[in-house]
Amino acid sequence: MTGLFSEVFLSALLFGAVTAAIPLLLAGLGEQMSEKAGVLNIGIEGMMLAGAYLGFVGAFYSGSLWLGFLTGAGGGIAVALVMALLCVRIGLNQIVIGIALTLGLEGLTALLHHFQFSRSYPRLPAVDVTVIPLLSAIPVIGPALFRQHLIVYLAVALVFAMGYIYRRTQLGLNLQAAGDKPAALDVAGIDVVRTRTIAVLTTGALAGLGGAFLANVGAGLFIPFITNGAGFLGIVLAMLARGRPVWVLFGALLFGVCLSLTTAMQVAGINIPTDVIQMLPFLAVMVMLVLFGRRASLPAALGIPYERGAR
Amino acid sequence: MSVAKRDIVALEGVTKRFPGVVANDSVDLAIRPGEVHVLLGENGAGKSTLIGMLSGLQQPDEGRILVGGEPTTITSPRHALALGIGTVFQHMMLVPTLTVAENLLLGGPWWQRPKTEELEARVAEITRTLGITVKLHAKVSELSLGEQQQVEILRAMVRNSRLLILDESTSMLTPKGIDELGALMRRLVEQGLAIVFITHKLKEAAAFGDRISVLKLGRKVGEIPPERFRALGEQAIIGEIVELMFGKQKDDPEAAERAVRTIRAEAAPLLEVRDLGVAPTDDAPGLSSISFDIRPGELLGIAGIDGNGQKQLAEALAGQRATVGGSVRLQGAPIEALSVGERRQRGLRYLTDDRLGEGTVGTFPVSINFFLKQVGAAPFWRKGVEQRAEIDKRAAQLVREYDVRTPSLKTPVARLSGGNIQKVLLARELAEGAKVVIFNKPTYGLDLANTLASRQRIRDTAARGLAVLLISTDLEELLSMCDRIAVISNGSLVGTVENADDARTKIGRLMIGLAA
Amino acid sequence: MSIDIAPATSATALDATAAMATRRDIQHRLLMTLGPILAALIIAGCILLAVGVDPLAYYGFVLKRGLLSPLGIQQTLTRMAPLLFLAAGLIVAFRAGMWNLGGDGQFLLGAVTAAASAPVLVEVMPAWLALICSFVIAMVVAMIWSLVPALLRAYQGVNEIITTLMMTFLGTSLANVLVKLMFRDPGTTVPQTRTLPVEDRLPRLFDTTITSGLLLGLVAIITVHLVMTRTAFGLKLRIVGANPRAAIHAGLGVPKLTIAVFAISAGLAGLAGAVDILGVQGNVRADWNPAYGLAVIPVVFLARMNGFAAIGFVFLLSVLSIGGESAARRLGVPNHFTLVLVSIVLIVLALAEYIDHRYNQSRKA
Amino acid sequence: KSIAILTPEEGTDYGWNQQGIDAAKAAAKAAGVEIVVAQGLGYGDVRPTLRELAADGASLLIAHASGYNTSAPEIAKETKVPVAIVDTPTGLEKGLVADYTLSGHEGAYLAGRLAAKMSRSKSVGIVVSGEPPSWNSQSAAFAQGVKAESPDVKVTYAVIGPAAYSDAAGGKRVTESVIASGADIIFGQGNGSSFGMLQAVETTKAGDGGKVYFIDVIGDKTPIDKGFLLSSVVWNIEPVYAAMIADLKADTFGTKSYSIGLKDDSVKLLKTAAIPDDVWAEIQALREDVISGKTKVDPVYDAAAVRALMTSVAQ
Ligand SMILES: Nc1ncnc2c1ncn2[C@@H]1O[C@H](COP(=O)(O)OP(=O)(O)OP(=O)(O)O)[C@@H](O)[C@H]1O
Ligand SMILES: Nc1ncnc2c1ncn2[C@@H]1O[C@H](COP(=O)(O)OP(=O)(O)OP(=O)(O)O)[C@@H](O)[C@H]1O
Ligand SMILES: [Mg+2]
Ligand SMILES: [Mg+2]
Repeated sequence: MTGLFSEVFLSALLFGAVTAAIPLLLAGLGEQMSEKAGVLNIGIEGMMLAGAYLGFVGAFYSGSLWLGFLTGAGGGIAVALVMALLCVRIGLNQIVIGIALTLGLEGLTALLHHFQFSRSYPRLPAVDVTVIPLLSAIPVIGPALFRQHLIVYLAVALVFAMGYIYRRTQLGLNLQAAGDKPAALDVAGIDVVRTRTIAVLTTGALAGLGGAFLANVGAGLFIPFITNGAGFLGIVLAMLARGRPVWVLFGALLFGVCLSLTTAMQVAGINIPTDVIQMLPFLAVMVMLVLFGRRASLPAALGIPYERGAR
Repeated sequence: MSVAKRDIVALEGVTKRFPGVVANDSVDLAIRPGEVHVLLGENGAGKSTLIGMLSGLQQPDEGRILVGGEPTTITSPRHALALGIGTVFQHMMLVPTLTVAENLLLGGPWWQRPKTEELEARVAEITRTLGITVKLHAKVSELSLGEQQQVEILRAMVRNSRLLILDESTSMLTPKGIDELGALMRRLVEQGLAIVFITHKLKEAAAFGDRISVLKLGRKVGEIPPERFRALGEQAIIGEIVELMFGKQKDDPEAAERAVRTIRAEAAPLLEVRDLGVAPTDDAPGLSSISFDIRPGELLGIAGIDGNGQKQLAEALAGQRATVGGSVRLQGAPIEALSVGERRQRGLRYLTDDRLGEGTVGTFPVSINFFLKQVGAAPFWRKGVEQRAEIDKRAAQLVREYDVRTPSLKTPVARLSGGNIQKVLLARELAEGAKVVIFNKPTYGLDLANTLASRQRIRDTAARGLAVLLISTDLEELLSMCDRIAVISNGSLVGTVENADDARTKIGRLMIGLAA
Repeated sequence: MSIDIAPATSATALDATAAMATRRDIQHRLLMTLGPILAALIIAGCILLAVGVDPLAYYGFVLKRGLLSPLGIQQTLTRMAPLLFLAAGLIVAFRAGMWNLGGDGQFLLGAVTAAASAPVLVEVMPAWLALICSFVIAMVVAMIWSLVPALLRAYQGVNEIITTLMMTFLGTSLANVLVKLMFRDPGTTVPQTRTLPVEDRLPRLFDTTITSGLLLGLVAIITVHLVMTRTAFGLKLRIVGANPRAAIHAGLGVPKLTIAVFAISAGLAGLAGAVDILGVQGNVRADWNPAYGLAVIPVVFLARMNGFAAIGFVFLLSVLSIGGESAARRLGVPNHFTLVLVSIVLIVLALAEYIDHRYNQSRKA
Repeated sequence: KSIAILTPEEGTDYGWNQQGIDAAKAAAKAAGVEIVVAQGLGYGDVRPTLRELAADGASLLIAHASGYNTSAPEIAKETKVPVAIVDTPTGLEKGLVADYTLSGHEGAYLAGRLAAKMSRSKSVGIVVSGEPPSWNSQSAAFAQGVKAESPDVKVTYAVIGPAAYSDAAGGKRVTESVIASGADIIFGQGNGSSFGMLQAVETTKAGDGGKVYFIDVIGDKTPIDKGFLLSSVVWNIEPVYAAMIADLKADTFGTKSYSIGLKDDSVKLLKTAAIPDDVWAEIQALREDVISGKTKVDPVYDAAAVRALMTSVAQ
């Protein structure tokens, strides 16, 4: 039975883990940015769905995956714009609007899919991969990690870019101030509403991109409810990561690896009820929470709308 | 016209209304270069509101603001900064999770890397003239409130403002720090800057000011111009201010004599503290072997620079903070193992210095806030059910007794002014059954009238035979009230002195680390 | 985190004019609820027009089938029962400042254990006693399930949004596993629990198909409302919610209260599951997850955590979901449109509340 | 007179829902009665819809989901309107409740034989999004068919994941892994997620660099195929519904269970261009054996039993 675990199979598992991790990573990074700036973005699931739908539409009609990512990000931004308008600019309750947006986008994308695709179920062609020379020759890991679509590398690069932004730029300072003490940011001459709006729109872009990746690369097609709670997992990852993008990456990968592990165990023919095996990824995150959750300190002004001069 | 030209900023007939209050009522004010313009007024008189409009936080409802003679709408804090108006706000405006340097850098163009080196050079230059040291790379949350205030002043300076506004910026500083700030203001105005200085301490006003404006209920009720200011002595100025603020009854209200009380030396201490210790945390120093006694009727003061363990001491005594060893006895019975509620039941009361942060629930009505520490107790609750009539009856009584100025019992307590919130707390802590009362900075941020009223309450408390621990950073306050004064430094009591004539020097020596 | 909670103004006496003011207030609130709903219907109507459906016909069916026909209103009222329990649980948690977003997991576990125990218990004891026991079991199991987030929050300060979200994912899987592996009805190939006979379920009201679970739900939410606003215990929870530091300062046992909040909130969610099973469904099938919890959360916020207002909003939600399905079928719109409609209604209601608030402020100034 | 059919999802899935709705429409048309379609009802509580349809005068309610088999008989008793339910052979009640337990296991057995014949790598995979009884019986029969054809052919079995009915990305990921483990024919069952499986088959090369083929169930995805569909275990439910209507008229409704099978072509294997004629001929011969009873295929509905079977065939 061990013969089953050929090199090809192992690297396919790992490849699958990475593919499953990328949408979570993007959603988590996006959510992290909102949270840093003090906005609890519960609507991220809706943003992902918008991204998934529009991303697929873009890629399908244009034939270009990149255009699909662009329209996907645009879809996320469009939903984020509503959120920014309602929650940041006029200060409506973020949880109400977030959930409402998620429900609305679930319905809307399913509706659009029904009228548009429910007879033809279009699917995209295979994804082009960018092979990284040398590294891709490493057994098992090479084909899994270094034969991915360019966007995967970009997503990972984004982790470090975000880390750089948070720790080394004025923008990073602004975001943190907007989340921890918005009034201080305001009197320093930076518009809090604008800073938070930028953060929420970025979240929309990233979540939309994550959704587009999920539809275009992860599935190669769009169907209703395709995100299946990925946005909510993104929220959990962002909160667990304590403001560090690298931890979002680790969390997303952990989740992806656990998913692949469930497949591996089944293919190996281990006779444990699949429903039990499938609790594994959630258990893994829960264990992380118990171990590290204590230090998951959240921004002081998270969830509180900012109004200048209010008291 | 030529006179107006000289003003850096001028307000003409500025009015600002909030729901239910007129915070500023057609106020005219001229701020000139080379002057320290002191703004005085009771709590709620409208000083901070005025500042808010100058710094772009708020827009006037009526009237106009002239900057350099030009009518200008100051649209945002950013705009104010661009106009050269730098403000140190009454409430802390630093991001606690960022370092001092990062806080100072906040506001730069967003795409840039923070220019740390440039900042360091600039800060070094300013701190040299200021005579202070600033830990640039410490997190703000690790600094004491006094240090934070220094950072805020520093920030206003780094910005090269033409007009510097200091709203109650001396409230957290040491006497030495206050003097240094005064000297600095003098140097700055000599360089041609204008300064608006807000304080509740009339002596500071007299010592540092060139011109004084007094606000009352949103109106400007008087102004002492520089010519007149220079002509008068300190006492005369204070006398004039008091007259403007309160009408003609008191001379120097702060110089109230300490009532001479006789404490029976043989009486058993009400509160005995032995070797009390608290472990340090990330953002607060610990306490080590604190010991003291307080007898019935005695008022023991704790002096010291803010952030040396005062809050930890109060919280450890109240049971809000875990201790590491030591004993606390109340009337001889050990209470160190008891919970907050049990200690209160035995008669230990703690009046916190953080009125809105932990002392009250801001969104709850005034009436409920009186009973926050008695939830569930008869007669206000019976079998766990709220007895509204009882609560309101008693609350109305307390409102009368303690002169709480509130529109109604239902008003959310956060809407009250600071002084009135303080009265609610006093009423709550001094209610029946109190034996030992800990007051932590009871007059911080209060105006003169409220300060005097609160002090009188505290004296009365001791006079009733209760033991009082009074923690304050205001040495004058301690000297005017206490029987003995202990000095806390870096988490331990470095000495205790009887409040006799030479107490001031002795305490001063203890505070800077010399033996009394 | 802390999110603005409406000021609790209920704790003081009402004077003579207050009764009249209250009536005016209710009228005003009614207007501020119906107005936005109308606006939301117009917006959603545009979407219907876009897909070629007559909005008036659609809303006509929604109203007729969800509200006006005897059959429709019975269905609507029956649907309310579990939602009311869930809303009651959320009111406790939200008033105490704890964002229990794990309602769905708690609901499902309550449902599964109620479904597992009731058919067994009715065989050994009178039906009414069996039902009570099943309710208790469901409640206790849901309470135990909330222990992990509760303890983590109470003693480690772990944010409960993350933990409850995670526990919902986990609880959904666990409920599934329980149905398939432990409580599976041996008499059928379909993975589901044994079915509680119709005659042993909660009695129906009078001669209708309305479950008496509705009454239980109403009792639950009104009790919760009164406890939260009129008792010492409720006040303690509200203090913890509004200002945790003040709670510590006032000597309240915050960790214990935290655990109590989670237990009550989860217990009510468990009861919601039980009332749905014992009143209506009779059993739980594998993979069943109606996800009521998510939709109830915004409703509770919009009701400003007021029990009576929540009843109104839950009613609205039920009308929309029952009537929406029927209207969608009759007019050939996919049922997903109901989600869009609910979403628009929620957003417009939130917006209206903001405008109302603004208006009140400017009037006072 | 009208009949109504209730389905959990929209009838556009080339699968369970679409086959049910199309069949009901056809049967109704043939019998000259009206048909009401209530689709996309989800897996929650359909009692409101059942009651409403009954009140609107339907004379037969077809509750086309195993999730409806508790509520539908209850409403039948309440409203006295006959209902048809699935997967509950023990639930018959004269005049009130009829059962149709549909299992394509006979067809799946043939599909297994076909897969074993066609597999170049001697390895085939089964990917499912969940484990409801009707899928279990087909998974098991497929595996039996494979082993009956050739014990050397490896069978890999994988369930996608929690609540995976709409997890298209999960379907693709798991299918890719199964292909990487060597399979070059995938027997896939899933709702939305089956499109992900199809996508994986279309975009992944088998170990030998050749095409991977897909065997579908219930519906006929030929209209959306890109040349990777090897076959499908197609169900035709129309005879079942027609029989129900007839029984209703004859007053014998609720006295028997209906089923589908190879015999009347209500279960049949889809012939595509990808199947060589000789292989197809062999399969047709095998079909005769099953019909005649020479080859017996017993349905296995229980998930644990299916897994046990998979483990044993994997050895
Ligand atoms: N944002 C606001 N909303 C409502 N009322 C306000 C607001 N800001 C200030 N006020 C009211 O305006 C009045 C003036 O307040 P302000 O803060 O200017 O007083 P102040 O003179 O600075 O008092 P203090 O000495 O205590 O700082 C007060 O009655 C206050 O309640
Ligand atoms: N948000 C608010 N809305 C309405 N009124 C307010 C609000 N905040 C403060 N006030 C009113 O402003 C008055 C003074 O408030 P403020 O906060 O300025 O107190 P303060 O300046 O610290 O005064 P003091 O310490 O003398 O009592 C109070 O009488 C209160 O009714
Ligand atoms: Mg002020
Ligand atoms: Mg004040």
